[in-house]
Amino acid sequence: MERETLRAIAEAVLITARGPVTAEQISEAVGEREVEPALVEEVLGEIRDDWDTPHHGLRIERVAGGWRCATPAQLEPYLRAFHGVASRQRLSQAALEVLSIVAYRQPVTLPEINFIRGTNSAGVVRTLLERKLIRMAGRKQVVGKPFLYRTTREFLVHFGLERPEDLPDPEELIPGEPTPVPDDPPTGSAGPGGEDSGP
Amino acid sequence: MERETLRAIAEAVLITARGPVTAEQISEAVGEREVEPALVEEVLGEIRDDWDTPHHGLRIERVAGGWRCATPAQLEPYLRAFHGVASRQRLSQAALEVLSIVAYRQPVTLPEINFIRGTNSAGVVRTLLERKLIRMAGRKQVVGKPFLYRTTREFLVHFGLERPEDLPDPEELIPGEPTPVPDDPPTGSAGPGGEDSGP
Amino acid sequence: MNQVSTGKAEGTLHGPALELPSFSGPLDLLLHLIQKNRAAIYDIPIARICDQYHEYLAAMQEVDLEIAGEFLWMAAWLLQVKSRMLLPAVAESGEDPRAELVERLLEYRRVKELAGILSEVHAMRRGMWPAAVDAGLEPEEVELDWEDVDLEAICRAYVEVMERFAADHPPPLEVLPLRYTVERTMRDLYGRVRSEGMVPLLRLLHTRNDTEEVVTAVVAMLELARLGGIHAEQRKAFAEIYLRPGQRELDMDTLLKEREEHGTRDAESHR
Repeated sequence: MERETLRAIAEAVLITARGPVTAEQISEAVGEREVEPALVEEVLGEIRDDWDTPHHGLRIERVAGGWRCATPAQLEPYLRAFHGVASRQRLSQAALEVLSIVAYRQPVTLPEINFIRGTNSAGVVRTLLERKLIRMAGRKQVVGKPFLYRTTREFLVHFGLERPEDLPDPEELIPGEPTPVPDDPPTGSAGPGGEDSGP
Repeated sequence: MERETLRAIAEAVLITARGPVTAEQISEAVGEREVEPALVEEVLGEIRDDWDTPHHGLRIERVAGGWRCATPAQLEPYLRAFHGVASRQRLSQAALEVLSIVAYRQPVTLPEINFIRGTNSAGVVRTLLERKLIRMAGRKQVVGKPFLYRTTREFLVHFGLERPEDLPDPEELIPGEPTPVPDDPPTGSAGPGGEDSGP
Repeated sequence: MNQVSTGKAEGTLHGPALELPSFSGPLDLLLHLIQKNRAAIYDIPIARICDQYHEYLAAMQEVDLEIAGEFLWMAAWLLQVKSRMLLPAVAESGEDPRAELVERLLEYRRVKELAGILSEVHAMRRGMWPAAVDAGLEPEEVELDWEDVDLEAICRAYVEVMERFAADHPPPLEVLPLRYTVERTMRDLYGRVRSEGMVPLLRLLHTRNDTEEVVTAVVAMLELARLGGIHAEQRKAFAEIYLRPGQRELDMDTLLKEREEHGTRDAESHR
């Protein structure tokens, strides 16, 4: 095996591995007699030196259990900033849950959402408002007059829908295979106002 | 900001990001006026060229409107040996056919797919949904309001495309006969495997 | 083009001893036969192709393969086209009975071509592993790419939420028959106040950890006070409530009998 190929393999292993990697493991993965751990170790040292310059954003380092790939510490603020930028295009599981409740039960109030989820969802509702996926739509005429929430135009555009009523029924979601559909939660006094009084 | 620092940031972002990254995102994360997307794009091109050598085990490529970092395909046998996993699952002929139909006729409904293939494709559509290669994108406003399907960003990443339009057009590849293709499948006509096909 | 497909759910042809190539659908089989005969899609030798198609189905049946309905549909269609070709009236009209079939085949062939291209790209790119270097930031919440959140994802999320809600809120327990009756408690309480002269109500209630018993005792006490059989007194807010004999002496037997006849079920209406 060419030394440059071995080097490429070592790099590929390091950037795809989740934890530290040993020279023995790489040697074993290559499976050729002449590629001994000592040789791999040597190549890993070379890689470390090559990457260790200001214009590179990755480092190979020796740690307790072997070698691992990491980013230089001084770049952390940028990675953090990037993470923040990228997370605007992501949605937490909690946000997806609240969004689905608003979508399927609109108009709905925060107390009702909290009741269904069994946890306070005020922060998530705020995030969804900021992202313009839900909007306020009047107040419910009950004690405390809580705000009612509905999905927005942007929500419909994202899902390719004309109306919120076009959201899939759980039964039609999986063709041929019925999904268990839970009964509606009780809509009594404490329930999440099924028989809703609109604004 | 020094160009080499920008380069290092771009590298660090690419190896830690979980999907394609745009020059705009990196520019925003850096947050300096002179680091415009065009400059970042230039630096990303540099990185691509620098990494594209036999002694490197990572590559970056332009895909799905952004850039992403992955290992070169020819190193796969070693990665599989190292990670101890079987080769990633192949797509069946049926799956590739459905994917092709969705790719070049999107958005498209299941009845339309069934009609073109002449066979029921519900199971294949479900598999492709699970593999996140296609997604539900609304409903067609016709009787029965069938779901519409589109390809995903994952599809673009998997097939190395920037946009769905970048798919080759098979018509150009088939020499000889001109191929008059109907704009819409003649739904409702008496062909086998039409609307409600299915064994 | 003449591949062995792995059409899973549809028209599945499987079985160990199978020599026949399998096809992802009737159009796939038809296309294969046309190519085998070196025929042009625009001029299908329909009689020959129809016969070969039926031979293929017969061979499938011989090896006990279940033939999907779509293959039979196509067989019937081919027969129909074949017979129409033989009608002089159709021949004279200049209308080609094969037209729709041709259209369908061309469209399907285009799909198959593209599937072939995708297959090659797939084989080539399947071996690329995405980089997975940890950014070293604090463990992040699992987040979904907004891009991936489609109708299916939002519908599934809703189903999961409601399933969890149903699990957390099992249907209310059935109402058990009352274990304490106001009548009996009235009799006990009245007897105690008469014999002891003074009963601290709150202390009495605090020693009972059964809600039903407490409710019944309160109702019984109020009823006795209304009838004047006992006197309740509280010096200041939140202080102990003392029960003493009232100004009227009650004949409990007669009283309770009357109550029963009137059918007043205080305990129930207070639940």
